[in-house]
Amino acid sequence: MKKIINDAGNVVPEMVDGLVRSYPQYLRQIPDTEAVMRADEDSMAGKVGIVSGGGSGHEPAHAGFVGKGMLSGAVCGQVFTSPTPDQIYEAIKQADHGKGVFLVVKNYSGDVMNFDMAKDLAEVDDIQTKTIVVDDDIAVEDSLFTQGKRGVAGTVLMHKILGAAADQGASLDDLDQLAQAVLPNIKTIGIALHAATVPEVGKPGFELEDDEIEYGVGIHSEPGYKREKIKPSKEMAEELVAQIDKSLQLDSSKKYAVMVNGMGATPLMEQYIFSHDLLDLLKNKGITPSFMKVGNYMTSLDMAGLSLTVFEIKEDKWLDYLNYPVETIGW
Amino acid sequence: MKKIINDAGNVVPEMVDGLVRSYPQYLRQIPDTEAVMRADEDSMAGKVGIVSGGGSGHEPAHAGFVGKGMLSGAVCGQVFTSPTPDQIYEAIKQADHGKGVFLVVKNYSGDVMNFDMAKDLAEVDDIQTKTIVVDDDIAVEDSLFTQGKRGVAGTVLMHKILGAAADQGASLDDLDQLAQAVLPNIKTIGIALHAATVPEVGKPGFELEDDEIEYGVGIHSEPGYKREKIKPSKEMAEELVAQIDKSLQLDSSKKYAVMVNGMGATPLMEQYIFSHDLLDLLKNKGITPSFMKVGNYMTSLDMAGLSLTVFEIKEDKWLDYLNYPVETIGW
Amino acid sequence: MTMALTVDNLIEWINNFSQKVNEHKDYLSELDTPIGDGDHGNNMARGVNAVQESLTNKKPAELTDAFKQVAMALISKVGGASGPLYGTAFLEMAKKSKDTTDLGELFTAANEGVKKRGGAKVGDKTMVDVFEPLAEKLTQGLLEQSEIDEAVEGTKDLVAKKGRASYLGERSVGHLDPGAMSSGYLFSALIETEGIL
Amino acid sequence: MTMALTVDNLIEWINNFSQKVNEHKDYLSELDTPIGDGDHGNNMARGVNAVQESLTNKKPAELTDAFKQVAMALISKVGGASGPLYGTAFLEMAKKSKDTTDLGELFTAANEGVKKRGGAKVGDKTMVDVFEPLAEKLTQGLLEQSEIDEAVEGTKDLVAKKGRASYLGERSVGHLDPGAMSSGYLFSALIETEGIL
Ligand SMILES: Nc1ncnc2c1ncn2[C@@H]1O[C@H](COP(=O)(O)OP(=O)(O)O)[C@@H](O)[C@H]1O
Ligand SMILES: Nc1ncnc2c1ncn2[C@@H]1O[C@H](COP(=O)(O)OP(=O)(O)O)[C@@H](O)[C@H]1O
Ligand SMILES: [Mg+2]
Ligand SMILES: [Mg+2]
Ligand SMILES: [Mg+2]
Ligand SMILES: [Mg+2]
Repeated sequence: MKKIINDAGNVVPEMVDGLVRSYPQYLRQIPDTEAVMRADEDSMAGKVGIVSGGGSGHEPAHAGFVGKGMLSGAVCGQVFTSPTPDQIYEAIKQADHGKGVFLVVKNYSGDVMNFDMAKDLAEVDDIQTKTIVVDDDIAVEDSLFTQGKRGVAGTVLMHKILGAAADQGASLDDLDQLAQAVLPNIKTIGIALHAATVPEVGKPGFELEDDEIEYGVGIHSEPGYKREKIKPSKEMAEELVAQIDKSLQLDSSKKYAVMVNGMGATPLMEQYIFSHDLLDLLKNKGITPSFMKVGNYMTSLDMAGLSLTVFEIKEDKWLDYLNYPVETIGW
Repeated sequence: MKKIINDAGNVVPEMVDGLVRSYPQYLRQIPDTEAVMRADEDSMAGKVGIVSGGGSGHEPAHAGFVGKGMLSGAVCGQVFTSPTPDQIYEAIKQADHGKGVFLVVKNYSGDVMNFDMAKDLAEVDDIQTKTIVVDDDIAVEDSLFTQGKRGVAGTVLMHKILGAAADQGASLDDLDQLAQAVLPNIKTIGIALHAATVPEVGKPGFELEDDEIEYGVGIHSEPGYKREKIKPSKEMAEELVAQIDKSLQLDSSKKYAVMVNGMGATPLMEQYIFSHDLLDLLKNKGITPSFMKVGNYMTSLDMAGLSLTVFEIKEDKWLDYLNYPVETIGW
Repeated sequence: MTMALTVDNLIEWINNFSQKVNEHKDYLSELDTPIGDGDHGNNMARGVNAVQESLTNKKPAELTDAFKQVAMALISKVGGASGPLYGTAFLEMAKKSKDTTDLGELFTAANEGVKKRGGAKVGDKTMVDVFEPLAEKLTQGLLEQSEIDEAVEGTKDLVAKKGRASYLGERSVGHLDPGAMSSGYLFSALIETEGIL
Repeated sequence: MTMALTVDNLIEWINNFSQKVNEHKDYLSELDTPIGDGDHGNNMARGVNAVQESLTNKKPAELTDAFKQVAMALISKVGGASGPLYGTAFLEMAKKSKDTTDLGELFTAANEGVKKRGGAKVGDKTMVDVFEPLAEKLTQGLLEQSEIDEAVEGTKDLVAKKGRASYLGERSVGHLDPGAMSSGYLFSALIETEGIL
């Protein structure tokens, strides 16, 4: 393992310190926590706060999306490990301006349970909270008897939409309805060329041969649904689009937002080449995205690969939310 | 070599196509070239255009800095290879609105010669041009008898400052004076954990052992000035700050802008940890940066590592230029 | 020496558990690699070290306080899935300890808490597959290392239904559940604590 | 058959050069790796292939046109440092070809152009270390493969003063200059072209 770190057990506090001190115009840290709040949180007076968070290693998510028009706060857990209820609770307290706090949680047992416990703590203080559990990853079969699908890069689109609505004065109930309406329309699928190395572990989460790729990986080096010899970008795009198509029924009469998300070690050059192939495939279906982002938004440490998120825009308002101006590091 | 590409000989056209089609609100491509212009270039009427460019493989540089408040156009050469005079000339023609065009060139023989030939072509059309040759990399000894220092990540700060000034109506001569005044105050030094692999070459530009790092690398896998066993981030920061200090004489009575730039395969987590160590070292010298950016701005394909740029802000106006709002993909 | 749970042997038990977790930290993370995200050892080590710090800084006067201190340290330091689950387990034991010091009853309450918090039941390839049968053995006064080993080993052939391993579906078969293993240490630590059972 | 430069043998010469560049493309890039950025072979191959395309699409009527077509194809396709340098060399030969068909004179003009464009002189470990001595040999009617080899080999022990290799300073010693090698092919191609010398 070769990383620019000091102590593998101390990466998160050092990272959060470096982040907040590099961007004091956007961020401040809640003392004695790894929770990061908007530097201008006070300007949210009278509005609903939005708090997200999760394990670290996904930078710029989630702290990079804290700022005007997006999140009020983000709680940074240990690497790939949900943050703890006490810290989430601190962020909720600070994000509450009497109108309640909306929580964006990715669908992992740990995240769901820790945010639940934080909600319980907030309830004691009479802080109203609502939660959306994002599960956009279509690589995992859904089922009532299991944890279900994972929350991955599509979560960033959820942040963007809720953040824009909250900034424009949406109530906690409005946000709840909006989140519920948006959620089933966001679908993501990923691909890995190389797994991530957790600093405290010191070796990649799984091994791929020099010519192998894995389809359907998560953002914590969770293995995916199949492993193959590496192919041209165009064929990888075909596979991912086919999976999305199965789940969203892509249709030229509908509007879509698209996010191509780099996993951390994949350069923009490759992401743009993939986008070129993707846009060609969509064009063949008569689709030109109404909104598109390409870059590193929800990474997985030094994993090489990318994910494709397609979001069916069912209401024009949703597109306005995506285009709403923000002041953040990462969007 | 494992990359998300199709044909190694075709990466640049596919990349440029993907980039421009993903962000039509910012960019358009000059037909039959790999030159990328502002989608709203017309709103530059009456202003000096700014054209940059260079080899590809440094994304988001340079096309990612094309947009309101920054560049008018960027010419994308083959990977790590200067663009050709005919394409630079096309970009100059389109960026000219009667007030001339300012060229930002990095100090490589190829870039200097190709931009020179393009200038010759523009002269025939009576388009006025001026050029700044950026050479911020302090890893290479300067000398009158050689090519001198390389242009690296500090070039992005030059784009930012000139772009802000041009947007506010600076003349070609104003920009020339500004660029000359700013240039000696920008210093950069880099470090690599792993070299870049040029797609057409198929293997890394140099080999580092699993526990080795190289100080003073360029952005084309040019080897640096020393190779050592990997160290904690804090010690790497000490080495880089010491080099910058030698060249800029860091002083608590002065103002600085700082850019920590990821090389392409190094995640933000590591960049923030490095920034934490860097800010501590600067604090020990009584310095808090007046402006800071951390992220991937001038990459080197899939190289792992980062560079540190320090810019001494001698005039308050320069800080205003850095803070001036822009509409680009990459800033 | 009466065979009963006291603040002192509770601390000894927890110390034994901490020692095991630290000793097998890498092993727990390794178990978490093929069917999880490779952090269970680090999560648990961070937690038990915080527990030890808490118990050293402020020795609890009462059993209930002791359980609560353990719970709070785990909840605020472990994170992930195991943090709230172990935290809930000890919080439930804290509540129950107001009425009884019987470890069978305490662990039955803990197990109910874990099941409620995480929604898992026996057979889902989680720590519940260790907690539930061994709480039962404790109640019967029959807890032995062989029973612990059997419970932990039993998770190997299961298909995961909860937690990260569930994303793998059938492919989770053939791997021990890391949380079951760490729970196994909690019970082994109990056996090794003199005078507690 | 008169020994003189014609459009036909110029095309044959350039074809021979193209063939060598394509054949040794990887080798040229390899030479460019320790002291450059590993692209010289790809740059030159892209260039000579464009030249061949240009000459095939539109056969030039005059020598001057032929040189100019070669120059323009190289300038617009090679990029990097070698593009403008080779381009300038052929552009200067195009100009000079209005007055003379003597290859010695043509290459002397080419060499002056390269030196002016890039600012290098003999001993700086660049293509000038091949162009200058071999232009001289051509003028003397003494161009032979052994002279070419010697000129190319001679760059090995030099410290680079221009181009990317100069960033390495003393560490550039011990490596052949890639641009010198490709220039060597240009002269070898000349020798192999019947009736041109
Ligand atoms: N819903 C659940 N109910 C019971 N136990 C669970 C549940 N989810 C996860 N676990 C347990 O937690 C263990 C994983 O813990 P850990 O690796 O620390 O957390 P994470 O999965 O968040 O990385 C699993 O091996 C399993 O025993
Ligand atoms: N200033 C210069 N004058 C003469 N030749 C030069 C100069 N700079 C570079 N060269 C030649 O160009 C060669 C490198 O070409 P190439 O690799 O195609 O371009 P780049 O260095 O831009 O990647 C060098 O080996 C050298 O012979
Ligand atoms: Mg985890
Ligand atoms: Mg080059
Ligand atoms: Mg885990
Ligand atoms: Mg080269």
